[in-house]
Amino acid sequence: MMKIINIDKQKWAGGVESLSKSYRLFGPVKDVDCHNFKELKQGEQPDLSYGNTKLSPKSVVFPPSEAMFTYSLDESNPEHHILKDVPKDYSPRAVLGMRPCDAKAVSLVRMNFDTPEYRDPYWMDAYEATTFVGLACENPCASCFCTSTGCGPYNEEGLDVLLVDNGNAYIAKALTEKGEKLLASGGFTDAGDASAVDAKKAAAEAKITAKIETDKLSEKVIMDLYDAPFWHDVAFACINCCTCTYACPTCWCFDIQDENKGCEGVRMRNWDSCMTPLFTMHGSGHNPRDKKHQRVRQRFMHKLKYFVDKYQKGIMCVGCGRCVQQCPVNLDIRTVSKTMNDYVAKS
Amino acid sequence: MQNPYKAYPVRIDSIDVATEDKSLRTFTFVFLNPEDEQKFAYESGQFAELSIPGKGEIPIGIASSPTEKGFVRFTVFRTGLVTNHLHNMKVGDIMGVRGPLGHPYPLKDLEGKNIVIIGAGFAFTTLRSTIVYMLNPENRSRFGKIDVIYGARNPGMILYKDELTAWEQRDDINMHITVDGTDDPSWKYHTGFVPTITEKVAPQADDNTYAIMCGPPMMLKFTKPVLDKLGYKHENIILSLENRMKCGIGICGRCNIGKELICKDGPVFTLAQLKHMPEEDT
Amino acid sequence: MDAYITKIKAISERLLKDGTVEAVIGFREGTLPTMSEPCFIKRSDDVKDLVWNANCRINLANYLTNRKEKIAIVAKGCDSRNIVNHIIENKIKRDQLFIIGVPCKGMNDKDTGALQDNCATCTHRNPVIYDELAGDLVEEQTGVDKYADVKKVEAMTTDEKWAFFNNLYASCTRCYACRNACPLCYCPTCFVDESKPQWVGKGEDPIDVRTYHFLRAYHCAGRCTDCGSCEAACPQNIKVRQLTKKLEKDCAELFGWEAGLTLDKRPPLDTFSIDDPNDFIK
Amino acid sequence: MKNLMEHMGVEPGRLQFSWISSAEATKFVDVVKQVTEKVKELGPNEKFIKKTVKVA
Repeated sequence: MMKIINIDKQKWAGGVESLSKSYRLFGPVKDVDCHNFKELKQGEQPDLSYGNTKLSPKSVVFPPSEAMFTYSLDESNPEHHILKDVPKDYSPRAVLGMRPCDAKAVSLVRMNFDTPEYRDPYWMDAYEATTFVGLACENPCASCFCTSTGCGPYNEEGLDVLLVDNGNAYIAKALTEKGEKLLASGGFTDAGDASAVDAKKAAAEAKITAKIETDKLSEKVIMDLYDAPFWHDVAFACINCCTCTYACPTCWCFDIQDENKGCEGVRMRNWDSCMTPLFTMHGSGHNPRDKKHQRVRQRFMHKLKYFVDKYQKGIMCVGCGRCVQQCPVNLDIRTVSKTMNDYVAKS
Repeated sequence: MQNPYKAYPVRIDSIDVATEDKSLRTFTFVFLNPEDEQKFAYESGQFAELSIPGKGEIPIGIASSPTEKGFVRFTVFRTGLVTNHLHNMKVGDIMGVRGPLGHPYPLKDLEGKNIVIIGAGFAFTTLRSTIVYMLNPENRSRFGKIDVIYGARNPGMILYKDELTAWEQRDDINMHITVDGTDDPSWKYHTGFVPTITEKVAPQADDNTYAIMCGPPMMLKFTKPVLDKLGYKHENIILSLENRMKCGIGICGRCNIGKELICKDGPVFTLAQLKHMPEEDT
Repeated sequence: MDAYITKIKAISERLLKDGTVEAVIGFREGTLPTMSEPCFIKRSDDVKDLVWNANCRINLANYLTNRKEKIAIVAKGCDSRNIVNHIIENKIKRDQLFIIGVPCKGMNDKDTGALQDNCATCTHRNPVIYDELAGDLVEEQTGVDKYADVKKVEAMTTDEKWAFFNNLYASCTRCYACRNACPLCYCPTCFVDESKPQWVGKGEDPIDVRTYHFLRAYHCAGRCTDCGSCEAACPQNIKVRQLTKKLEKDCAELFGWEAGLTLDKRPPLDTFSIDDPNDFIK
Repeated sequence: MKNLMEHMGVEPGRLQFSWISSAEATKFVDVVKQVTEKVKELGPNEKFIKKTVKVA
């Protein structure tokens, strides 16, 4: 049962204040010249007037650097060289006002961290502790193309609550039990009416004119695309920085590193990127992806073909447009997808 | 559920120099908590992350056999940061082992079949595990004929010499040992590269015969056509691959070849499967 | 601008057709109104894609490193200075290159549309080295204060300086776009990527972030042309030129040196002169 | 080097250069004394100490 709640904007700030008593809150706040998701300080309000954040909120469940274990190298310590769990705070947390595209990304990424064989405890524990409160997108950016990725400005997948800005109030759709609980603990109890939503949704969707072409990707043969002649041209401009992968809400790759300070140390994981040669460098010095076009190909093949074939859930892209906007050399996933989609291997 | 990133603490029980040039050492580990040995139940062909707190982890094939109890054994080539450190460690040192990881050789499916094992260099470790497993009195009768082709650069680089000699004496396994070259006049085995020797000694293919291969890329590359010539179907050729790994459990995202993750979907694949996977080097 | 484009296309077409060069490095139209994409054109039919506008921020000298073929390259003032650097540092040979010089009135910031900071104080808008020009030379700016922001920092107290840079790099994600967009940063393995030994931590710790920026700046001392490629590339809009500009200023004041102006003089950091300032040695 | 270190916010005096021949024993002693005094005055450099990774 989906509950509809009306949240008067006058009551929003007070509700956030109440929520902060039972949740660690994360929300969009203005940095110097852009918005980003941060943990809200006591009394701080999320700024819901933002267009899109520079970085995605994936860091709420997947921090750029995260401690996994600590250990001691001091041999006089009876437990030296044994990995110890790091105390973690998995008390309830909530992301306020994330975009539906970023929420869908979380549900795509979950397929990687929660598999039949293994469950990634850090990502999953954080994920399960989090209530995701979305804010429907009324004014998409010119580079947004979510409607052609199986997502959309009002998409509900991955969200516990969807807020729709309706002038003086938010229409809140509680999509899960978690969502209902959050609304209740914020003191948001006024019954609402969702009749305005469909028209608003259609209007927002109509504003999105950019598209990504993906309809023929699933029929392609991996080897044909892999051996296609266009990768050198696609990759030429790429400078192999990690901008696209760090900004991307669906990129999840990480590296594991040990850092020592004296006799104490921490095993941590850091965001990593398929754009760097180090990502695949063997201990022997051999590197199966030491050339730029190989790495660029890996990124696009992963998002647009391997993922498509592996999960049958469409592409690993939600159309947030961050990589398109931020790429220093204008490598555009929409162009690459079109090239792949249109490609016919010579027989 | 257990944290899959957490290594079982182990103590180094013995270290043996495995080759003349000392680039390979065999490490035998004993679990600090005996119950961890049960949790680490593995099969031949799987690997583990050797975890040295303060240095990092490396994925290494398990060289001991599930039939060998009380320890787990790895033969490690000295190459990078972690392996260099490992080579300098001493008996009694504490570190970690995380696993077992990946798919094993499909030995259950190979029951009743003839098996040709082709290995070269220091990739012989998981094959050693396989041979020891199959030769175990409880298991030997479940398999058909066993042929082993093993090559090394020179006699000094041959791994597990004592065991090879012992296997030589047996009549339920055919050993074909070769070296690329040697100036040792007393060398009594083959001389020549693995593909050449394979062509000479490997049994002709039939539906009942399977090849298991593990070795350096060049050896694999040139042995594949030989097996083709002998008539081996690609479904009957089983290989083990490697790549840079971190998590070992299919999550961190770097070891893929096409859509398959070497660590979780492999490292064992049939040649038929590999035909649909890109060769990453191109 | 249109006249420039026509000329660039004509020159490129001629060079490709008569075989003077095998490829042309230039810009093609981007998919966003504020972006142009560096491109590599090999066929004279594709010359039509070439464009020139105020979005050609990335320094194309970056794409020349260690290339072997004969290449034509579109170069504005700063690109040409970095080509000089590349020739001096043996990353490319002069006789491999056909430089299509483009007198430049500055690039626009991709977010604000205003003239980029470095272009506003640029005193080398015209290419310093070229084989043919795509337009008439433009008037160079005089009397600009290139180092106003550096002086502001110089006037701060030590602690203020520390806080200033902490603040400056607070949003850095270590994507290395600044390094990778920099034509000077062509080391096969950057110091941040070394593992034996590992010089810098790999996480997001502010000290590691600062160490990276600080050491990278040093490696650009006496070489940086203040082309602004790093700052244009930064997805977080960090003013990454702050440190390199300080070094540029020091080089100008201490050695009277500006990088990339001539092929005939060695840079100050690889020569010794008896007149080198040495007040810092006690 | 020194200029940029100081520009970045490292206290002047933490980095010092000196040219001493192997025969100049007294100069060496003097310089070491001066450097030690100067650095002691500045106290331990805490700016470069990494804090432990935060609990996420």
